Amino acid sequence: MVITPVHYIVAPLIAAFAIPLLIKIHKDAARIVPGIVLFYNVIVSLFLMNHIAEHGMISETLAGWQAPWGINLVVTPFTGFLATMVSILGFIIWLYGYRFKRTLKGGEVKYYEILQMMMIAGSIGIIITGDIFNMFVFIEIVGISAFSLTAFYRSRDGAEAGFKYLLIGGFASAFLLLGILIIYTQTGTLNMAQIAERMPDVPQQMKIVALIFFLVALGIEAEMFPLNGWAPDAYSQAPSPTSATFAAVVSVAGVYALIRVVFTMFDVEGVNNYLMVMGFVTMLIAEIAAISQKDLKRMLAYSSVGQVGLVLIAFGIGSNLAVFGALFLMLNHGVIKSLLFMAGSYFIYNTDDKKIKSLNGIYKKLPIVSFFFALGALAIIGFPPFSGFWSKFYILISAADEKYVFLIIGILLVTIIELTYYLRVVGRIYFAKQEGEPASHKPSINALVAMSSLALFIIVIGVYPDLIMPHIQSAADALLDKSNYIQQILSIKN
Amino acid sequence: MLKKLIVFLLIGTLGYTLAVTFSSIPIGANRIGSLDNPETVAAYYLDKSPNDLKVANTITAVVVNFRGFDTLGEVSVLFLAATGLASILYRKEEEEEEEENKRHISHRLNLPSSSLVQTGAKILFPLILLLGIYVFIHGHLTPGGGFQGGAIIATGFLLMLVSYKGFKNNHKIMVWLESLAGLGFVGVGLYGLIRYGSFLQNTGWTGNLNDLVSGGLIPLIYIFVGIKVATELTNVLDILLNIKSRRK
Amino acid sequence: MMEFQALFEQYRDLITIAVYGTAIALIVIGLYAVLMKKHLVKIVIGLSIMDAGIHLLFVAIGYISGGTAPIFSPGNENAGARMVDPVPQALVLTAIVIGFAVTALALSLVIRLYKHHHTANIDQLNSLKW
Amino acid sequence: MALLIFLIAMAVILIAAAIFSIMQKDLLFAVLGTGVVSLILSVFFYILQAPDVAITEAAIGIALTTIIFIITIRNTTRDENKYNDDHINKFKNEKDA
Repeated sequence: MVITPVHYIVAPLIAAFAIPLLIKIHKDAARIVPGIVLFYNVIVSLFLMNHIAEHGMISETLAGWQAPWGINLVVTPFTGFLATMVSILGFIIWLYGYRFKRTLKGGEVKYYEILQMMMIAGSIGIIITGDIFNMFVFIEIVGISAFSLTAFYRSRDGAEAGFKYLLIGGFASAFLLLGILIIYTQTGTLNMAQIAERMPDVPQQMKIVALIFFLVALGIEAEMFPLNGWAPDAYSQAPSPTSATFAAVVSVAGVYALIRVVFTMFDVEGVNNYLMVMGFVTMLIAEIAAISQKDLKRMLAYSSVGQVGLVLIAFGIGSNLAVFGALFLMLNHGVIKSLLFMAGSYFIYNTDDKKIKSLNGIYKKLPIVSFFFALGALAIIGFPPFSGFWSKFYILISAADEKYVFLIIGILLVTIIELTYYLRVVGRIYFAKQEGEPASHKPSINALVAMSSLALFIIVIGVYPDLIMPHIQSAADALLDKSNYIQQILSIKN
Repeated sequence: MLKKLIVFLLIGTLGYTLAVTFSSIPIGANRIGSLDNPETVAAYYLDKSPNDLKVANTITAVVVNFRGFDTLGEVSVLFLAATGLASILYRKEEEEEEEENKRHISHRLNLPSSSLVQTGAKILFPLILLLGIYVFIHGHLTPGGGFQGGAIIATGFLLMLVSYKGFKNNHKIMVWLESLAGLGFVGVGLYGLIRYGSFLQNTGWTGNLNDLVSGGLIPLIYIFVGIKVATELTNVLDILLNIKSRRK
Repeated sequence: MMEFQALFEQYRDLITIAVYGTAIALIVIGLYAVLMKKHLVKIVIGLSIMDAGIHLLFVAIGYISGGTAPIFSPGNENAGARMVDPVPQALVLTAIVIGFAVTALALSLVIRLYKHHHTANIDQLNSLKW
Repeated sequence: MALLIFLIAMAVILIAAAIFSIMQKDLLFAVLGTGVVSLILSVFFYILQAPDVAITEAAIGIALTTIIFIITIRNTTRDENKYNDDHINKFKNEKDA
């Protein structure tokens, strides 16, 4: 194998350490190098996906120590699918932000690019690592970058949102450490596969206490109610490419960590129902909060939290079809929400106002961006010819299969709520009258390429969902086949 | 009042849960098991560290080799914290100059910087530097290592920064050292990947237990970690000390 | 530290209660400060005290009665079976450095907030809902 | 026996220092309280056969963390209860406007 999973982490690290030097050679290095690295990660993803389709899952050993003893990186169809999705979206977000950052002053670009790149690399690390403490380290990498990026703009609210996020993140890491400690004393190992293997021998009381610590810690990362108070502030105060990254990359990694710990490591009865109920409450509260928002980015942020709730509901149902729907929704949400944040950011950029009411008639100023925003809004509500329809459809079917009537009613109700607040915005964009001078900031060509590739994905997958469905299906199978995961990783012992 | 009640309830629950949970995990019990047929990672590490890696300090072996990837991540956490700090406290140059003109006082720590203190700092600084370097070079033999040595060196720089108002870090050298140490760490890892097929893998040659030159690449990595941590911490302190207050 | 090992054998329960009690007390005190205190610096102090408690818990868990520090000094090469658990110590090493990074970042945010608002009191920072 | 008393006394001082640093209104002393917490903690680590952790805690916990707290206090306020009237007035004016 020429390319191994560790390249995902090593390439960004080399770039991050080298950028302070490279910037002395060429002042644009700080902006271009991350793009090269993120593109390289896309190549790594495609190569690895190809490899596991032929040869089965990869468990790479690090420092030469086989799986339970050393740290290992695991690429199964499930983790590979998420890592591919994250790296492609990461690259597209970089492409979108490439010219955007010209508006920042010289010294800051370096910091911004390093933090943004490491946030994406850390998210991939969370997804591919097979070791629970290593996951903690990656969560901290993502966390530190995310706190700094939230406070990146000099506006006062940025620092406040960043501090709030940091405080809640501090709780998360404290609880995660406590959970890891309890698990370590009971199993004597830190490898997730071996923990899962030894979990049946752990006393029930220990198991539940540890699970609660993990749920609290990772629930914060995955934006689960009632631990998601940081999310709307962080999303709305961060620079727009970072908001898109929060929605498309960081929340995916958070949900992954939660699912990996709950589904693979623990075998506690009833935790599925807990996930379902918490997802339901998260979704309902977030969507209701979204209606009353006056600020565009805050509204999108609450909508993101709501979508994460729906993902958790689907994972909570736990049938193969539901997990399939959940993964499909994670993909769709990443793509569509990135598009919405990208388009929304141009509105804000042009009106200098984050308020929804300032969007009146902006269609005339920015026709293409408005079109993309409308497309994204329709797709996320779940209108039929777009990709968002299919994920919601499969989740509804799986809920119907398991006869969870209240879930079906809830999801349909939430769809109506989403319809209300998204169409309100789209209506303002297209139909409200507003006189004004022509747009001062036209979208740059790279931003248009980024947005249209996302839009293309939404339409193509909406019409031909079969293009992507086999991959998602194998990812769902890989997640649910826990014994295979354990066996494959632990079989190579020296 | 209600908030206070909720907080106390929360804290009480947490304390009670921890107390109950840990009371059934006794301190001092041997959870490692036998070293000959290791069931736990701890037993495996205690067995392999002196015999395979020839590293006397098992913690160094764990931190640098068995779980070296964590250490790489940890070094990058520090690096990102320094970057984030710089980005959060970054001020545009014009703004800074303007303020500089308004008042020439920089609110560095106003500790006494008499000539006595300065001479003391001058004498202590090389000693602290030497101690730090000693700690991370002997990281595989005695307690201590890259983090400890790096932190000690950073306190040495702190001493200089505080006692000499004019003392400026040579930023160029710092940036170079920091980047090269980081790249060196990754480079040693890549050497393992290319030569032996596993990232961060140690060389086959490991020397004798308790020799200064032993443990293969482990001392080298710890030296890189030491330099990196020292420069990063100095960086953090330097940024914080250079804040110009806008107090009235 | 031979005395401590003998002492530990003798007063195992008392020492267990003392060490666990201290660790849990630190966690609880830190949490209280984070949740109840109004001053930002106090909140960060609470966070670092909470971390300190967790670190003590880790090291205490790793202790083995009669064990020595996991360092193979010369002439002591086969003492592996009489050593304390090295893994929690290695994890704490990582956690301490990460904790420092988080603290430094938090304090830089406090400084930024103070510069904008001229206050470090959480009640006066209400542009976002807390 | 003397060691046992020493140990218990250390634990009591540790908790007392933690409570002191939470309750103390003068932030500079509160920060010095956390320094004491770190100091005693590193003695604990040493007794519990973790010299590596003890050195790390000593270098980072006692020296560096304390100093960055002190720098922060220098740049903000030393008094925990200090409100910024100036800010309140400004805030009121904004509300009125």
